Amino acid sequence: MLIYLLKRLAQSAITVLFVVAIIFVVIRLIGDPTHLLLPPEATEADRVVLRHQMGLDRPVLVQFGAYLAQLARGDFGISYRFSLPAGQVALHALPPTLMLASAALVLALGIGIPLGVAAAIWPGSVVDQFGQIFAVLGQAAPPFFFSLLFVKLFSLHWAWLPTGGYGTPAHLVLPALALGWFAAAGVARLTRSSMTDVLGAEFVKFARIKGLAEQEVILRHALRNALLPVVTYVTLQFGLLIGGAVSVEVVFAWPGIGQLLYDSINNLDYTVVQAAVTLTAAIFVLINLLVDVAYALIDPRIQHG
Amino acid sequence: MIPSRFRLALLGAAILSSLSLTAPAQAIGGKPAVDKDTLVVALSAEPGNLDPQVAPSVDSAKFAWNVFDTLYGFDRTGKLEPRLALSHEVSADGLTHSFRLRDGVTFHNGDPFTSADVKYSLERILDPVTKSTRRPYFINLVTSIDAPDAHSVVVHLSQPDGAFLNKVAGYLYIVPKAYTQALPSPEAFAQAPIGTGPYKFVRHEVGRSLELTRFDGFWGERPAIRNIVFRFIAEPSSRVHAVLAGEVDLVTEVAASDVDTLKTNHGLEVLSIPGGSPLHVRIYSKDPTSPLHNRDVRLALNYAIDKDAIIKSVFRGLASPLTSIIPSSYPYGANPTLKPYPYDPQKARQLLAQAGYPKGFETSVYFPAVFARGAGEAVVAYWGQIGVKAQLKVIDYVAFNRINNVHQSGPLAFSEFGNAIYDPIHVIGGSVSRTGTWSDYDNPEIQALIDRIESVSDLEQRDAGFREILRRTQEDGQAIPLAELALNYAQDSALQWQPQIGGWSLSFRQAAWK
Amino acid sequence: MVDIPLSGFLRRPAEPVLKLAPLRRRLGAGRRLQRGLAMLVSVVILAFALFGPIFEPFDPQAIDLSASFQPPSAEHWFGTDQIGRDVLSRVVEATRLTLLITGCVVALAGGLGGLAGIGAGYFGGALDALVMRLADIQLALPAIILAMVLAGAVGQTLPNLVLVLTLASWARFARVLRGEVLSLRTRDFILLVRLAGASRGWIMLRHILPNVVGTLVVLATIEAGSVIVLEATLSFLGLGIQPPGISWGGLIAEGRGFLGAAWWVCACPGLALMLAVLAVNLLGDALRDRLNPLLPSDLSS
Amino acid sequence: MTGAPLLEVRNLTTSICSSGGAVTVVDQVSFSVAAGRSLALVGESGSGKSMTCASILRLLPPSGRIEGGQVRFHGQDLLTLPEREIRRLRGRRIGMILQDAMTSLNPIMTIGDQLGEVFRRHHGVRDRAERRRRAVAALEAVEITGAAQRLDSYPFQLSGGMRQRVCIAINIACAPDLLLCDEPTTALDATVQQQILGLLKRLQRERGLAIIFVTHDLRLAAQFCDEVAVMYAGRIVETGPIGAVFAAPAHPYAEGLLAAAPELGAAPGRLAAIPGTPPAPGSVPVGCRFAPRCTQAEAICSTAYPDWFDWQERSAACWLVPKRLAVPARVVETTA
Repeated sequence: MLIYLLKRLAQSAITVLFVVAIIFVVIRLIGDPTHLLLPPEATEADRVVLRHQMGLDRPVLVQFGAYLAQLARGDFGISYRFSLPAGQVALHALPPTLMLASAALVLALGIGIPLGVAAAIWPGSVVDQFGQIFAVLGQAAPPFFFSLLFVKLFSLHWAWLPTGGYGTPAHLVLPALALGWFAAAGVARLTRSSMTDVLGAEFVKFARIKGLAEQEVILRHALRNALLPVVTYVTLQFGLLIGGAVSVEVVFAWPGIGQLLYDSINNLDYTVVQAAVTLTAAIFVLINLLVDVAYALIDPRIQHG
Repeated sequence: MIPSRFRLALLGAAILSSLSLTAPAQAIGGKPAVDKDTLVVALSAEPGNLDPQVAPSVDSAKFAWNVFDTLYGFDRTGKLEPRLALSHEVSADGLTHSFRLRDGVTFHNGDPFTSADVKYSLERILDPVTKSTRRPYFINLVTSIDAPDAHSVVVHLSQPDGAFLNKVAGYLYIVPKAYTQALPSPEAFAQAPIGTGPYKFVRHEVGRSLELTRFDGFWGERPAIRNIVFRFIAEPSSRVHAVLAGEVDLVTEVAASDVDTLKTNHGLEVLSIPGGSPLHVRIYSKDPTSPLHNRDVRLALNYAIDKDAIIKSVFRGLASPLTSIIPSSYPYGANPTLKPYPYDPQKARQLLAQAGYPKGFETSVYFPAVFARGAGEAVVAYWGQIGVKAQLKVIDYVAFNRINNVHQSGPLAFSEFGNAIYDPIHVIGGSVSRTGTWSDYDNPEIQALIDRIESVSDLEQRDAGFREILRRTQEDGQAIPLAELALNYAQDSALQWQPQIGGWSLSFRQAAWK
Repeated sequence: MVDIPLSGFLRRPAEPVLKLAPLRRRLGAGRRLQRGLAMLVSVVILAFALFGPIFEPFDPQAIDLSASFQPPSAEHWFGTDQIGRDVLSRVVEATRLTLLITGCVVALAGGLGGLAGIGAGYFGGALDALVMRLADIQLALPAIILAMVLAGAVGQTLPNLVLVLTLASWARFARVLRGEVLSLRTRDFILLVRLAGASRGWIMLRHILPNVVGTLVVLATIEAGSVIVLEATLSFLGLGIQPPGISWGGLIAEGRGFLGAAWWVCACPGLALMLAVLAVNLLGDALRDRLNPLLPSDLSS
Repeated sequence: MTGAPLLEVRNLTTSICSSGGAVTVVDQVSFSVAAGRSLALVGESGSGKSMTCASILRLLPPSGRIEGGQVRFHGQDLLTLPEREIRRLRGRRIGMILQDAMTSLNPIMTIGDQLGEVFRRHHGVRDRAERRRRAVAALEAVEITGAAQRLDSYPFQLSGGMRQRVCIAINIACAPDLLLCDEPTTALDATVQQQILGLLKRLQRERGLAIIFVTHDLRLAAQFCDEVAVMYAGRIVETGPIGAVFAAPAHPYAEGLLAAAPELGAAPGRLAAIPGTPPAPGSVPVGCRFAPRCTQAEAICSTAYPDWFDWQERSAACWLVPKRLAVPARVVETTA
């Protein structure tokens, strides 16, 4: 097991390194930040001086080498825009994103799995119909469309929840719902089909032969097997939720990494973009690894010999 | 039969959307978002750097006037008024500006304000290590600054500049010398800014909020509201929803189309004031081979557009007609006597034929995504009706600035001018004078007028001089002025506050709850 | 999916471990009607895309500033937008570009992703590791972030948009097809053909490919739905198609600013988009049942 | 036969509803099994033999439904029992072994847990250690060596034969009276097959276990069972002591089946295959269902369903019985 872990850690490190390299190169193609850091009236000479001060006139490879050395020391550089350590700015935006992604995931699992299981147990019933509508609707429109809808409904029309911002749990409800519904749709559909497959399995029939009560058969035997693919799916979703929540964060003014990236890219704040992307990539890869290990615990057939 | 999944989905979507589109709830007027001691302001974007000498003016406009002071400042209409300086004299040759400083002023950290701080502040801007965005305005202008005694400073210029006092008021933010020099790095000041303004810095949560609180040792009249909280809401519709739901007290940059719905809401007060920025189409007319080099073509492009119709539909009437690149809201230098080119497509076609383009020509126009897209599409459509087939190239605002500042945004480009110093020279110098950063225009007579006016400091003479320049630019079709957009704010009806005319800067020195 | 080898090291299956003949899904009346409607909507959308102008009551680009923000009426079924253009005509016109983009993206992502997946699944070893690493990278760097950076770097043209959307969806094709080929490879009929001395290329072309085409088609249909949604999200962030091109996503993004004053400018294209994605997803389900009933039914996630 | 039959099945009818509507797969089936005896249910695949077993335990797939008939177990009709009651019988009084041992066990649960479950459910054994002790005893009863270590292993770590033994262990753990075996050894190779059958034989002898053995392998049936019931297209066409039936089959289909079986076939050398295929459920011909494929069919065969002839503990449903066996056969009943 240990060898496998080390191997996977190495692979993860390579993946993160690749991601950082890609972002490092591509963002420098967007444009020269000195245009924003100096007023329009600045002459080209001023910009050349500033570029040199910032070390941006060196070849990309040299810059990347220096950046990696910096990274090794845990120093992500100074944000051009905030004059604050870029790592600190990115880390500051992490808790809201993790909170939103986890809340959305809890919703997705909390709604998706029961709906999926019910739809599988009573195919064609009202629950199944409602479940499928819920799933199809969830993925039929972009999350920002739901966000705008929810704000109009729950914040303005019925004024139950705040329209946006961060702080109290009440602020978390609508963004998590908008993001969660999109993820729940996927979980519901996957759970339904996976559960339908498992219910047709011989060992479920054998469990009934043993005289177990129906809910025991469903929960102890069928569900545990049906959830295996859901675990894999959820890890992919969690990665998407972190990065993909940008549009929801923008509508709800949620200070997450998505919106930070959106603003930083627009303001050519290289160091913060690099720090934020490194962080999201690292988190995604870490979660992927944790789930692999968890997968082996749940499913004995997977040995990492 | 159980209705099929598909029909239920349609039903669900219809109910959801119809419910959501009924009239928004009435805003909870008269109730502050937090309490009577706090003002919550919703900004569209976060001021990145809190060092007013380093932050670009669009960022510093959001907070600087509350936390810092300048020697002279602008009142609500843009007229200069003494702040940290009591008086200002200019020598006969216009090369020496001397200021007498106010006494008994202290910084937020208790340090006394003296002439040494003014000298240090200007020199800090000039020092490249600070990476100050104001440096280019002073670097070739100021030769030296001395502080003969604690309450007077004398600035020596390399050549006379009629707008120097405006530049001091717009750019020279005063920072404490002892405190700033003791900081570990130039960037450190941004993390804990200290000024002499009525509000002092409390906390900046990146991405979430910026908090200021009243500075009890303020030299002037203490503001009524104790705390100010800035919140950052990028999505325009979300900003409007926030004030409707009573979560914020004041919202900036309200879209024109939202003003109509907000007006029907008696819980809110909507303020529309002239924005001071000329929305116009910049013309690259230097290149002789380009049709735009021909005056008739430029005039034709002006006549072809029905500006009033655009103002009424796209800007919902919240904009005023524009005759030149200096809007009427300027305190001086605008030319109210000019009449805008009327909508006359017939004359436009005739001018085009006269210029040798009976069937029109093909061109393209850059359109920064930050403007109301309808305006771009309307102008292109109007030009299309007289045979000028222009491709609308929508571009991100940051990317646009990069090419617009280096003469790459030709042949036509929608653009605007913010002006932190309320003197037309910033705009005229920048976009009409031969060497302007945004100028691809060269008119010798007008150039002579510009060179002369730069050293004139008397207001009447400057005003007359600029009027003449503007008359000639309109007559020569230097640009295609469209409209002066209003800046729209929405605030809780219980809040007593007036926005700055012709400018983006926010000052809450006079703000109070009714 | 991977069969259950009795012992020995087992790579973590990317798909559900149990390879079981699924219960034959009973096609109740409700489901058949819904599939019919999905077919109808798809045909209507295709008609809009191919012969748009016929269905457009007005010229989608025609501006009439006097008729700004007209609510839905007999004359303008979907009302007019800020500069008086007919929203219905623009929604119909937008169909063409939206389908064009989605078609290209699904073809490219399906092609490239599919090949990568088949190669990885069949040859395994270094190629498999490379493809899987690339897939991980694509997931670790969410599509929207990549889109923002690329839009800034290479500009916002149609090809760039297609490139970005393709980069965002190729990994799913690769991952699923790799799973399919992994399970196919151990099947007896492949071993037999190999015993008969067939070359790898021959096996790939004549045996592996025909078997996975079913999966590819189904996945392409389902992925089309998420491409339309992603394009709309990119438009919302200002990264979508540029004028004069119009897509549903662009119309929704533009219309969101007028939700208060003129809700129809945003709601109508939104409805069109939802209907299209609904239809495409349902078609995907129908295709999966017809083309390859043994297909893992979780593809629809 | 000694004593009243343990299990008596009367006119059991079961149907499956598919997209085309309800289709009868078990049609008026009747047979009985006494304690300690074993009955072989033989027939081609699709003849309804598995469905018959499933109907006894009322474990039909979702689309299945029992149309009628009675299943008396210890005199009690299982079909009318409330679900809670029949559930208490399953695994305690009646066990069942499925064909594919590979997938009968939950892949992600240890053998110990899957065995322990039965004790907790039926004997209310709360204590985990006690359950493990009983599980070891059950595994030893099915001749699994090193039972204690096996408890914590997973199904995929065991061989096919081993897994079938565990299934048997699970079923006999609570000492049932009846064990249904749905082709338990088909998926196993010959040697393991014999071991499993030997084990079942021993258990039957020691515990007086009644066994219904569903198979299409007549050789195994002959070697293992006491009686036989031949099924064709959802109906029983012949029953009786296995030796007598296999020696002189009364029904032409039974005769054909035996001719197709290697050693048992009367004519050595070429195996005689029965031409044609059994009718698909739902499109059953009028009259005797085997008529289309019966070489000795007469006019009456394809017009009326044959009567049920009964003699010397044997019975068969074929018009030709009196003619084929020169024995006075008594007509018991005519069935639709």
